[in-house]
Amino acid sequence: MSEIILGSKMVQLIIALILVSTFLILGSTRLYSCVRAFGIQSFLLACVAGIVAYSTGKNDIYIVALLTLVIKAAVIPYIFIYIIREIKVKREVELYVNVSPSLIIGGVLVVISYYLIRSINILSELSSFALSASMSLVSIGLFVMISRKKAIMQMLGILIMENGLFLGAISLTYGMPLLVELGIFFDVLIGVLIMGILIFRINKTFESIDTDMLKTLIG
Amino acid sequence: MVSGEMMITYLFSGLILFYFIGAVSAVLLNKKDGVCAFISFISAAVASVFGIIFSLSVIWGDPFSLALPGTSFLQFGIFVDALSAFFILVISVAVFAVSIYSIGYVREYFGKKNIGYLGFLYNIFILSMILVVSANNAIMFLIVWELMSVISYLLVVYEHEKPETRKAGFIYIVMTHIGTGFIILSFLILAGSSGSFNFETFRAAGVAMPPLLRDMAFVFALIGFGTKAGIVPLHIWLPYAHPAAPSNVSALMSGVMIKTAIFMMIRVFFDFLGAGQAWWGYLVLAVGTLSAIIGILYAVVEPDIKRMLAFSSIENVGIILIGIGASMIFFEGGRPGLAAIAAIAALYHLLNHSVFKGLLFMGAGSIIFSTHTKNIEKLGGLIKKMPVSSVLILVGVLSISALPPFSGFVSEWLTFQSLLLGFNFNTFTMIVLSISAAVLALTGALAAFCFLKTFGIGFLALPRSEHAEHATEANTPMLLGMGLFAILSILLGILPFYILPALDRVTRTFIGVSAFSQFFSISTFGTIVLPAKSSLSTPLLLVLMFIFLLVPFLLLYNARKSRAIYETWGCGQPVSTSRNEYTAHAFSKPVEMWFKNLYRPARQTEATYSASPFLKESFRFESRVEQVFEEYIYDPVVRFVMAKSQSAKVVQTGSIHAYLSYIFATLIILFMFVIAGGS
Amino acid sequence: MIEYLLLAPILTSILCFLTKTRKQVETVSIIGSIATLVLGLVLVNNVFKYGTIVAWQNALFADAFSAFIVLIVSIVGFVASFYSVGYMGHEFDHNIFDIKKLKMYYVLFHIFMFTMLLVGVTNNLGLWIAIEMTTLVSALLMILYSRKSSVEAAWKYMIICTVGITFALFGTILTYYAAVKILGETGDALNWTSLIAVADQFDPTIMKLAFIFILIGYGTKAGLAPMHTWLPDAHSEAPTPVSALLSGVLLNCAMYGIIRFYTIATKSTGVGFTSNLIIIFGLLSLGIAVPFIILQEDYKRLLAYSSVEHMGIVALGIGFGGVYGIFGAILHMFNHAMTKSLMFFGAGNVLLKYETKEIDKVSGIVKSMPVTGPMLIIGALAITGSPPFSIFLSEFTILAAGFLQGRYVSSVLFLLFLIMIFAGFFNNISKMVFGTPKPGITKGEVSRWTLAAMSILIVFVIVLGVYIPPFFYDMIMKVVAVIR
Amino acid sequence: MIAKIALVILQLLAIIALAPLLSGIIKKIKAFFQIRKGPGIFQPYYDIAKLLQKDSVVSQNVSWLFHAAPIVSFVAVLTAGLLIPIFITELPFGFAGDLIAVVYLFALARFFIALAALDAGSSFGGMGGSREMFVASLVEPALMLSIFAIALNVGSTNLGYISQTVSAMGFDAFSPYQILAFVALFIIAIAETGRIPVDNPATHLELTMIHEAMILEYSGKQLAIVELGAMIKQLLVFSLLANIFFPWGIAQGVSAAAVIIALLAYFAKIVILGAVMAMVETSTAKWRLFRLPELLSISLMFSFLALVSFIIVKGG
Repeated sequence: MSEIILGSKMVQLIIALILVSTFLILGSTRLYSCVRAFGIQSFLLACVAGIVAYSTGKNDIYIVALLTLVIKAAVIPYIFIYIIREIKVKREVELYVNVSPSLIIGGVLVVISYYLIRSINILSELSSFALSASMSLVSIGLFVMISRKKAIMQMLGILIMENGLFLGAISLTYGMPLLVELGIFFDVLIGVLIMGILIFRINKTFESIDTDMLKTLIG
Repeated sequence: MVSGEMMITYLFSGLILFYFIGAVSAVLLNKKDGVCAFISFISAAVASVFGIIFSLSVIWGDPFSLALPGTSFLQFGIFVDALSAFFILVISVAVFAVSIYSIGYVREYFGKKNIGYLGFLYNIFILSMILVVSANNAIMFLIVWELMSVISYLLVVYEHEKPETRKAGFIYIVMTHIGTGFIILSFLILAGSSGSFNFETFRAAGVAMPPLLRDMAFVFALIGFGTKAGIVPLHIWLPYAHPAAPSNVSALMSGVMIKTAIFMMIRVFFDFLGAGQAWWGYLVLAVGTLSAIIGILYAVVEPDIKRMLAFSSIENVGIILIGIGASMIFFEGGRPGLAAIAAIAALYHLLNHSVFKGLLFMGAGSIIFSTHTKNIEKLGGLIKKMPVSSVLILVGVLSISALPPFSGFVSEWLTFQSLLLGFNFNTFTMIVLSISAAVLALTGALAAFCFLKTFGIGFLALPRSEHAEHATEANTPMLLGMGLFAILSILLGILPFYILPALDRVTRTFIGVSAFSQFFSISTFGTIVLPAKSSLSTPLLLVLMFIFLLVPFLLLYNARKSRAIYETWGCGQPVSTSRNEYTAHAFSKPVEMWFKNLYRPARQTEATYSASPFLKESFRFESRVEQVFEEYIYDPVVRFVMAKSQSAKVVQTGSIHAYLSYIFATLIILFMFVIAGGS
Repeated sequence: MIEYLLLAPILTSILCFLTKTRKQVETVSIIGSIATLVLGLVLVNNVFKYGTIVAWQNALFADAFSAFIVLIVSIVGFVASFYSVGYMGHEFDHNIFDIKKLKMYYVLFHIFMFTMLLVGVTNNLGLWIAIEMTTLVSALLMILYSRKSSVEAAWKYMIICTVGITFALFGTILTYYAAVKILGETGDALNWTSLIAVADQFDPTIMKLAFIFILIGYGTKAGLAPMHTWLPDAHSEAPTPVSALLSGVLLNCAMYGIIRFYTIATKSTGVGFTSNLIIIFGLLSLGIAVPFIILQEDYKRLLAYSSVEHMGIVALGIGFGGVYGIFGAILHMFNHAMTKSLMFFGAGNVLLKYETKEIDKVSGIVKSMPVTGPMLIIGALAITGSPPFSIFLSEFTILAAGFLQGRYVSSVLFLLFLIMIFAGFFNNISKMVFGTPKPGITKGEVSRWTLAAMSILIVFVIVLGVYIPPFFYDMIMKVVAVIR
Repeated sequence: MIAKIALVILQLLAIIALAPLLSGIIKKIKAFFQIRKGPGIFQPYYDIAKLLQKDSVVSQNVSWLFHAAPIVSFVAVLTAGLLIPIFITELPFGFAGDLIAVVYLFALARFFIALAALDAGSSFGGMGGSREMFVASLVEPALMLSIFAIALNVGSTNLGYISQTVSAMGFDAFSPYQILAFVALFIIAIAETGRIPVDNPATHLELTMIHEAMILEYSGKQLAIVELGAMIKQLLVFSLLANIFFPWGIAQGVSAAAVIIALLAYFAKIVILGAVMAMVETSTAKWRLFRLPELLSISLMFSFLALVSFIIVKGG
């Protein structure tokens, strides 16, 4: 049954769209558009969850889908925008790696992820597509953290990784026990809040949220 | 009436108890310096009396063992056979004299340092040494062994205000730690075969191990214990640590502590590993010979008296190891009787060394006590300022120079004889033993040179500085402590016939046979008779010398009456100032020139001239010898580690992006690992 | 039972929030931590007497291993709360902290305690949540000081640990996936007991993947190299009592996660894969600590790197395996917790007195602080594995295990690193402790509270070095039985 | 018992009486080779007798050790004299010490004189003491190796036993290793007795002295004892050479005839040795101090060769 769901054009399409949204983040130089792309990604994720919930008929997953929609697609982007407004950061995403190389590396990461998951050769083709997408998200998320200077983009990177995990979890096992899911959402939310606080702190103490400033502790 | 067994248990408990009392009372009384010093050191002395009685009754009686409570993981036990007892005896004798000396010596620190701290460490230090030689379990051994090292480290840095003391302590504790690392390896190999950490099981397992493992266990044990014993080239800590410690502690460290390593070598090489391979003995012999000669060569040119004594300890450990190496060669060659003689020689020298080195360190302590300098070039004329001390120190000097009939002579004689016994062996052995003997002879001569210099420059003629000018005699407890050892040095020299049979009982425990009556005997005048009529009777020599005193006395009759006092001859110039005296450096110059390849002496001269270039206004001369082992082995290693560490520190760049990349890279690598089917 | 234990710190925290003065908040905190300790000990006692305890429909779970973690958390937490009174009191007295911040500190402190206890007693996936929570709370504790370096450290800590923990979640999901295949979609699929029971049927490839993610994930949090980079920053910048908790306890909590999964993964993949990996990480951690310890200039960072080293040792113990190895590892977790806390407390006293973290600017501690000085020396000897102190026993056991398992190269490397670390560490500490203090440093200890805390720890350090009480031995053997 | 005591006293008297004579003879032979007339062979007796009658002048810096040193060293040398076979192999007190003990008794004697040299605070004394001890150190390894060579041959270090065994060998004793060992020991004897090229006993320049520099501060009776001790030591060293390598004629048992023959043979042997020594002295120049290690390494080489050839010949 599960194979049917994941095999459905719908899910495949959405997963592909999620990847596209990830590349939007990689390709954009404006903070707002990054946040927007992240919002879209989360929304798509909620859609996947919804479809899974519908086809498995588990009520738990509806809740998860709803939570995703509310927290990841709405609250968190809002927090981002709030932070950007409050501390009046420059709107540019400052890069270590330029846009076009970033996109190429992102592409390479997707290919590698796909290859890795395929070469493990224990999953069916369809769930391996989902899993490789999830791997791609995780690795691109990490790449975003590595290649972007601003603290706020690192926060975004973590959330992309988190989304990747979510995609993996939902496509592999149709979510985890509700209690656990709730805990994870709680943690993510609190995490974002605390990171927000930290970003404010950084801005206050360093008068910038450029992580290049955070290089005093060495040795 | 308590049974003998109970008696021994009481003695052992008493011994431990009094060290504890000493330690605890030192802490409790640390507000009152005088009382604190008195109680804690007296308590140590009392404990050592228990130790002496205990060890003698074990040597002449049965082994003593005691199981302590514990879990199967950590089971402590005490086992004292004649060998352990002998070392307890050595420790206790030294402790007795040193403790009495300490009562006087620590007055130096009154009001300046915490005496309670010293008394506490002192007692625990001794206790740990006692436990080291009586531990019956590898883990317990390691614990007390390191306890001993740590406590002695703390004693070394007692005067930690001086930077050089801190450096000394650091070198010491690092070297001893490296040594312990090797000991652990050796024990683990043994434990791996025996399946237990109990020493009893080591005995059975060691012999049955495959040769490669045995060799490894042997080499690791040699390195590990050798570090503590101060064998060349692992000796570098010794000349730092021993001088840095307070002199009473130096006396114990040099006199006793490094001997515990010898004890364990005997235990491991003979007891645990059995006869072993032929090359083991040769290696030990070679190491011993090298240590002896290198140790004394550095001692000869050393101006710091305590450092000089430390180098001399390296030399004496070398001599002891020569005996042990020879014993191993004989033992492996199936001649346990000869092995026993060599081992007796080694143990005898060990005993003697602990006495005369203790005496000399205490003597050095007295000198420092009254002159506040360790530099021999600043001493001189002390024989008039410190008449009693100087006589006592002279006894130590004569003993360590192996002059008859003092103690060092007997043990060196025995060592030579045991090397000669190699004529029963094959060609290679004979040549090796002879070379070793030749080096030993050179060592002995240089030792005489070195100590003659020390005594001659330090005590005779005129004071060379203000320090020496105002020296006063040491106080009574110090003299008592030194006196005890001086008497003992003489007794050990002239009463070997009492000591050899006891030593024979000791060596029997690890060699298995008795050499007494079969390989040596004691005949009239306390003569030691070895195979083929080689014999020695120090008591008779002494008596003869006393009788012969008659001749010069007759010749010198009335000499005192017709004696004029005048200035020293200086080619007609008045030279009776200390500036015209021969310096210690000048004295040792011939040897320095002889071995200049080893010393690599460097000199710097600096002269300032007044108007004419022929008239020097002042002249400064500086000369030093290189510590080859430090500068060519240890320093490069340290520099290498430092340089590599410096470059490795780049990892921590401070950039969070770099840190994240590490994680990323790790992930990718592990993935590759899995894909490659890694396991 | 477990609920009460978890409730205690939460309640304490709330009460702390409600207090008004310093006296009140300190009293509440002390009472709360005593309550936590007592409840923790009762729990430990019950577990070891009557076996595993579960609560809340299996969501909370305490077997011997959990209980052991609870034991460590509650002892160090208790001692740290004592120490806090002295340390934070000093900061308060010197107007570095106002009452609001002081209250905030105690509130967060007890929440932090709660999260760490939760790590111990939660069942499988909850573990992830709990560990993430520890990160969040401790990051907040870190930025109580608004120094630049604190903020920087907190940010790195937060980001790197969250990334790591995300990987751990991925690993958990994969494990869950493997379990679901066998067990079906029941709620039980994430319970330790049910996982272990069927772990040998799990797909080895998935488990390998899962273990990699877990190892990197929790390894990041446990400070295994090369994911340890945040650790020296975070541990040196946190307020000292928190540093002690971070180094002494939190690392163990993360290690706990790794060990739990290690047990499961090993059953599926066979012992070679997991133990090789864990040994490699262990050795890497030891090795990476060496240069930083040798050339360290900041004594709190020195201690932090030493924590990296010790986590490496625990990993080695687990990797070597066998009864000896695991016994050693477990014992080492305990010993390290005690000793490292002792060291951090000592360092905290020094920091208060000398107001610098630079090793070169500190000297003559024995003279200026006659109690802290000797304790620091004992601690330094203990932490570097010198007998007769507790860490020696555990390190020795681990080394012996390596030898018994035939891992000679790793064992010898282990020993080599230990000796180098000893030299480096001791050099730095002895520079500080001995000598004469700079003029201007007054003689006297900072506070009796800090000394009390240290005295409690030093008892553990010394006693466990020469004597392992039978009940403690049995306890560890039970933990070993859980892991093996 | 009485015979034994008589023997001891006889040996002592012989030693004390012959020692200055040997000195005189060597000087005379040396003079002969240098085509001088030279003093009479009894001159050393006159010298000592004269010194014994003189008052002494003592440095103001010295301590008791300065006065004790001559006595101790004299006694040590005399004691060594009882261990060395002069005319009889069965020494009454021969068991009290062996060859090694003799070496160490000499060391004791040297040690005290060198100490006393430092006591006056003169730089000449220090120089002499330092050099004396230096030469002794140089000698020691070669000495020990030759002792080993000898002892290995015989199987014992007991001097009486060595003489006995070697004399029992007859002309077999002229084996290569014996000869090598003899050469080695002869070089050592040069150093031990302070002769050219190691030391010049006749020098009057303080800077070149070794032994003489050490005893520079002694005068009168004390100097007499020191000089006599040195002479006795010289005699003993010669006796060692003579009776270890050429023990012919030495008395095996205690009979008056044998003893007289032995005494005569002994006298002949040491005179011959003295002549050889004088020849060597005349034919070489004194070496500078830092060249001495070369001389001693020659000796070391000889004794090592002796040892090795013994081991090879006799087989292990």
